[in-house]
Amino acid sequence: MNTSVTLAGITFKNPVTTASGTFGSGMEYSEYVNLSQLGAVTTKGVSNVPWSGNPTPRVAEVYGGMLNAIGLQNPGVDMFIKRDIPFLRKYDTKIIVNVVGKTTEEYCDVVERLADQDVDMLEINISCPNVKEGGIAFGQDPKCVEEITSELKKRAKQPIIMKLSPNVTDIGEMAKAAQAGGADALSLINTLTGMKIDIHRRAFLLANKTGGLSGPAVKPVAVRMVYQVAQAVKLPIIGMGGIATAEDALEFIMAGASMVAVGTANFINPGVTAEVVEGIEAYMKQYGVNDIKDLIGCVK
Amino acid sequence: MNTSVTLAGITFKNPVTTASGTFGSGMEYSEYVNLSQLGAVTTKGVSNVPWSGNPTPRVAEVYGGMLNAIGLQNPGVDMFIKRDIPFLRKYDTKIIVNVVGKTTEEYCDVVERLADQDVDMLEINISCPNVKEGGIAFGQDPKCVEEITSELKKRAKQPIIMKLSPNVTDIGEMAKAAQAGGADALSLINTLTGMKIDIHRRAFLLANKTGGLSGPAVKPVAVRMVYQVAQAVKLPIIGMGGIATAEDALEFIMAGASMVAVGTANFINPGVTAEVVEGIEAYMKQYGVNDIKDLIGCVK
Amino acid sequence: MSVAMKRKAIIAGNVELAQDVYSMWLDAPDIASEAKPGQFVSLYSRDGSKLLPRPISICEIDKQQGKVRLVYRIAGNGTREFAGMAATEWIEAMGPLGNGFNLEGRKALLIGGGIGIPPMLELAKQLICEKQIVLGYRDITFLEEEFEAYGKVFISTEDGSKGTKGNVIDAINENQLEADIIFACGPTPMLRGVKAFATEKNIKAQLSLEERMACGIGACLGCVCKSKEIDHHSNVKNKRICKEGPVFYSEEVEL
Amino acid sequence: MSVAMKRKAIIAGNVELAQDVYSMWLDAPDIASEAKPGQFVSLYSRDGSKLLPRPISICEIDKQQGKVRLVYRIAGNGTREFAGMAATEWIEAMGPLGNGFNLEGRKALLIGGGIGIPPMLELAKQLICEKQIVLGYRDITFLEEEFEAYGKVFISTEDGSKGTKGNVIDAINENQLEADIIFACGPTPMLRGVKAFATEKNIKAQLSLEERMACGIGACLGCVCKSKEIDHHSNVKNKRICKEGPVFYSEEVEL
Ligand SMILES: Cc1cc2nc3c(=O)[nH]c(=O)nc-3n(C[C@H](O)[C@H](O)[C@H](O)COP(=O)(O)OP(=O)(O)OC[C@H]3O[C@@H](n4cnc5c(N)ncnc54)[C@H](O)[C@@H]3O)c2cc1C
Ligand SMILES: Cc1cc2nc3c(=O)[nH]c(=O)nc-3n(C[C@H](O)[C@H](O)[C@H](O)COP(=O)(O)OP(=O)(O)OC[C@H]3O[C@@H](n4cnc5c(N)ncnc54)[C@H](O)[C@@H]3O)c2cc1C
Ligand SMILES: Cc1cc2nc3c(=O)[nH]c(=O)nc-3n(C[C@H](O)[C@H](O)[C@H](O)COP(=O)(O)O)c2cc1C
Ligand SMILES: Cc1cc2nc3c(=O)[nH]c(=O)nc-3n(C[C@H](O)[C@H](O)[C@H](O)COP(=O)(O)O)c2cc1C
Ligand code: FES
Ligand code: FES
Repeated sequence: MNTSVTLAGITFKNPVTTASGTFGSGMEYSEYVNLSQLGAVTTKGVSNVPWSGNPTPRVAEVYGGMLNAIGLQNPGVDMFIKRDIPFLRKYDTKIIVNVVGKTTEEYCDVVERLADQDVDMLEINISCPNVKEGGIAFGQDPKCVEEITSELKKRAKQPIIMKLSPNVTDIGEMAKAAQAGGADALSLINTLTGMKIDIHRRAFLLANKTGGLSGPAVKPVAVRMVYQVAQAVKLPIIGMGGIATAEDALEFIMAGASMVAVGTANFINPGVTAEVVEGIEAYMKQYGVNDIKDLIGCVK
Repeated sequence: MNTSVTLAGITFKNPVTTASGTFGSGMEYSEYVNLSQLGAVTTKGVSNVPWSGNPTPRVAEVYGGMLNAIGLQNPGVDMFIKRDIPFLRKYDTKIIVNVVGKTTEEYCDVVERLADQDVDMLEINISCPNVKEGGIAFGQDPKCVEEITSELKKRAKQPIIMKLSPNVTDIGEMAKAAQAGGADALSLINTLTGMKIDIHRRAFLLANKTGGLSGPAVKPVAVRMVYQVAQAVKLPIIGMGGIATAEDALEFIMAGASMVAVGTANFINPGVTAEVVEGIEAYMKQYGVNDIKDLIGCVK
Repeated sequence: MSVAMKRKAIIAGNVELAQDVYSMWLDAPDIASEAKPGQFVSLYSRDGSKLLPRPISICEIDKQQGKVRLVYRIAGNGTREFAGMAATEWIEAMGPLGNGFNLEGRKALLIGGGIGIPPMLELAKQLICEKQIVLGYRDITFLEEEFEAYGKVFISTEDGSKGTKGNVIDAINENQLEADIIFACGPTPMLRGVKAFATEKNIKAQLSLEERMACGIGACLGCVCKSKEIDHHSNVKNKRICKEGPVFYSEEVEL
Repeated sequence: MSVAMKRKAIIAGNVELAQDVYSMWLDAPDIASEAKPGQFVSLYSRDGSKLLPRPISICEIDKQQGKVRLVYRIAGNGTREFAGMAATEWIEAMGPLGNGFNLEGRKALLIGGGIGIPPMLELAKQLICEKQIVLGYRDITFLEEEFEAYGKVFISTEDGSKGTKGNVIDAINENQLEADIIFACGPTPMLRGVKAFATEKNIKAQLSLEERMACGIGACLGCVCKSKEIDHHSNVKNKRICKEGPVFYSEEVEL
């Protein structure tokens, strides 16, 4: 039984990774999951200098999911290189580094500083709804998507994955723009912009007013977008949004994702990533599927 | 205590109506709720001729919500006028008629035929994701929104509410376009396009492949959009998307909705609309709010 | 207000009849007092992630005791939750819903396939004419002894482990059963076979259909089937299974 | 693998102490064996609509019996669900989480406000120095007799119905309490008051903070507080309450 997948020349032992920002740099979850069981670990977004993120409250529970407005707090790329890459390299798993910036220059800076590092792929977050500058602003206009993709592609030594926002009219168009800019792969979806109001205090629940919706609640939108993008472009897709079980992961794979990422579900069950890996294997066994590739995009 | 609200010159005894398509024409639910308790009943979308809708399965359960691809099955405006208006008029409630069409001409046709009918407002559905022509196609481009709004405004004798799609990059822009076209009010959100795959049959769950996501799962997106639109335009807003309790309704009101509509929750609890009305009153009593208008948009 | 109000009902018993097939008695006097054979009840999960109703046919009605019986198969997470419930716990239920069978005819064929068998039991009890009961299973049988009091029982199994090897039509043919009315509930392919058989033999047939539902009371238009003629309510060739159905005469609907 | 694994724990008891305040004992030997005063446990709803953990401080630890006690107030739907649970039912729990109090000092002031009182109980039991215990309530008191075995107890109530009328600082002032170490848990305004008092009197203070959480184990960066210095882990002036905390020295954090 073959569960390995190859994206942009990189081979992953299985199609399961973590959604950026929901798994730290793997350190905390390494007490709950053997990271070597995962196809890859995708790390929290990293910027050229340390970012302190948004004021609290930064998270709120909503029906079947959560809102977050962390605001991309991160220790900066230097600390990341010194501390987190060596930690992750102890495991037999690939490393995907999520990259953020406020300007094209900042994105380029991070990508350049990671160029000689021992990481496997870069995931470019142009879809964070929780920062004023950068983030989603880049991800909602096809011209910007194409431009930033080609700027980064020039500088990156690792294959680049463009991470798309669901807060758009036509995600297929954004996917095409990323493809035109030279992206090696796409990942989707980032969070849907949402809001929660505390009717007793008559105030927003999040200090940032709005936050990104994630968790099982968004899964149908995410599966639809993965399918839509799979029809629109040839690039391999990392699918995510509400995956909490192997069944969920298989929906994304059948809709056209070559890999899947588990996000919010880690918060509810810290051992979930390994369960998803095992559940996919169990499904393949049950139905006599010899190669996971036979399932990718099998529903048309 | 005053719970009445006035939109475009029409006064509703309270701010609670039903979301189009989730309450039929009120007939079925009249066995569960006294329709005279509601501010208004908003009816299922009606077209110039009968429509038979999409093949089945048309509905699927998803986490915290559902997908539907009814495809706007309806008996046509003639039957609606003959049967449904007289039925609803027996109750002390306002009537909002949801209007659909495949072309601008078809929308105009329905609006003209309703012009002399005893109904209070027209809600124009330019946001249905489940029909090939018309519907959402009109609702995703600001130019189209403005054009169709002004065409309909010319012909309508009742105030018109434009119903906006959440499947857009910037709903504020659509709201402004509707305002520019002369809309009297806005309602939002319609459903988010979603998909579900049956991994055992390796097939789409809905015959239509995609369907509209509704229910509690979408509430944070809906509240955010209501807030966003309330900041963008001056028009009164009917807020909807996942309302299942008075608390949910109050979130929309505080975010800027003058009225709220209860949709999918009717399917889960057929008496829910009356409970929402009573719950809003209880909240006002608890906090000594004398006029519901003091709550509209109170969170900024 | 409707008798079909949604309410909490106390579970009076819930036992496994066969692998993954459960029999639940609900303490629900108002449902029991109104229910007819062929009608169904919507059951609701207690988990907020699963919102839509699970429609389950009424298998038996005990008006005296104010109870109804539901027999169901574990098909997913909702029915799995129900299977885990114990007597004295409550469950939310709405019903009776739908039209139910029309009690008619002099010599009847009651045909149930798989999890379409349960509604035939109350029908068999209430139907006073001569009855021949045909029950089709894949392999493991259930409920069949309970039918014996009401008529001659014929069984088909796909694997041939009991009765006729094959489907219900094979059992009917093997036993050369005749009738002037057919009542049938089961998977769509079986109902297609029954419809073809009934048309060929020129026998009136009442078929109980199934479709995914949201409201269960005729409002959402989720659960329609194609009808031969323009339907009175919909004004198109669609009938609501939850409202005009689930039971239709075979010539009314397209399968 | 971590001891803080998420697991089902059997409820050994769950009773109402005062209106809307409950005391739950969990049968959880692995939590009990590792737990320290000031740490917390994440409790999970059984309803799929409520996914995030409810952090609840450990109120008592019974290592012998392998049990931990949680005392909580009904604040919303999650805690309401817990309040409805009965002994022998299971609940999902993860813990012990966070750092806990540092046992130190010779003359201590233990200050608890409202639902910040429970973690002070196990602290009072384990702290061997001289202890003065100040408990602040709005009106209705709870747990206060259980503290009496461990030190002198002073009470403040906002409505003056018991002890000093006012807040915990008023009670401290009224009783002219002195100490070389303060331990405090309660609402942020109270902690601000305690911090000001400690700074003024030049007393070391350990404060237990609260923030909305998602992961509970330091990964999501949801629950940070502002720190005075750049934090070793975050590389910015933020500390994770679930990981570096919930207990901080007053000079480490900004409130
Ligand atoms: C009128 C009617 C009568 C029925 N009577 C019985 C009966 O007596 N005994 C019995 O075992 N089953 C019966 N069924 C089928 C039963 O409703 C489904 O097996 C059940 O809803 C599955 O729920 P689940 O949560 O276990 O499965 P899931 O697949 O997890 O359910 C997901 C969603 O799909 C719906 N769904 C799944 N399968 C079906 C289906 N076959 N028909 C309609 N909706 C479905 C569920 O209601 C739910 O909304 C009947 C169906 C209908 C329409
Ligand atoms: C470290 C720590 C220790 C705590 N110890 C206790 C204790 O011993 N006893 C006690 O009664 N309470 C304690 N709390 C507060 C307790 O976590 C909340 O009252 C509880 O989560 C409310 O859940 P709910 O579902 O009832 O409320 P809801 O408002 O419905 O909860 C919705 C969401 O908000 C979160 N939330 C709501 N209020 C708080 C809060 N005050 N702090 C953190 N998250 C919150 C919930 O966890 C949930 O994710 C503690 C909080 C923290 C951070
Ligand atoms: C707390 C939190 C932090 C996140 N941080 C990042 C981030 O740094 N970079 C990024 O690209 N996406 C970030 N995301 C988005 C997730 O990677 C993922 O796209 C999204 O949550 C949907 O998946 P899920 O529903 O499985 O969580 C974050 C999400 C959450 C919930
Ligand atoms: C079964 C179903 C049918 C619907 N039909 C219509 C319709 O005919 N016209 C329309 O404008 N919206 C229609 N909608 C959208 C709802 O009116 C509403 O905008 C949406 O469901 C969000 O609200 P909710 O989450 O409360 O259901 C339909 C929704 C559902 C679930
Ligand atoms: S389920 Fe809604 S009309 Fe039948
Ligand atoms: S709750 Fe996630 S870091 Fe503390």
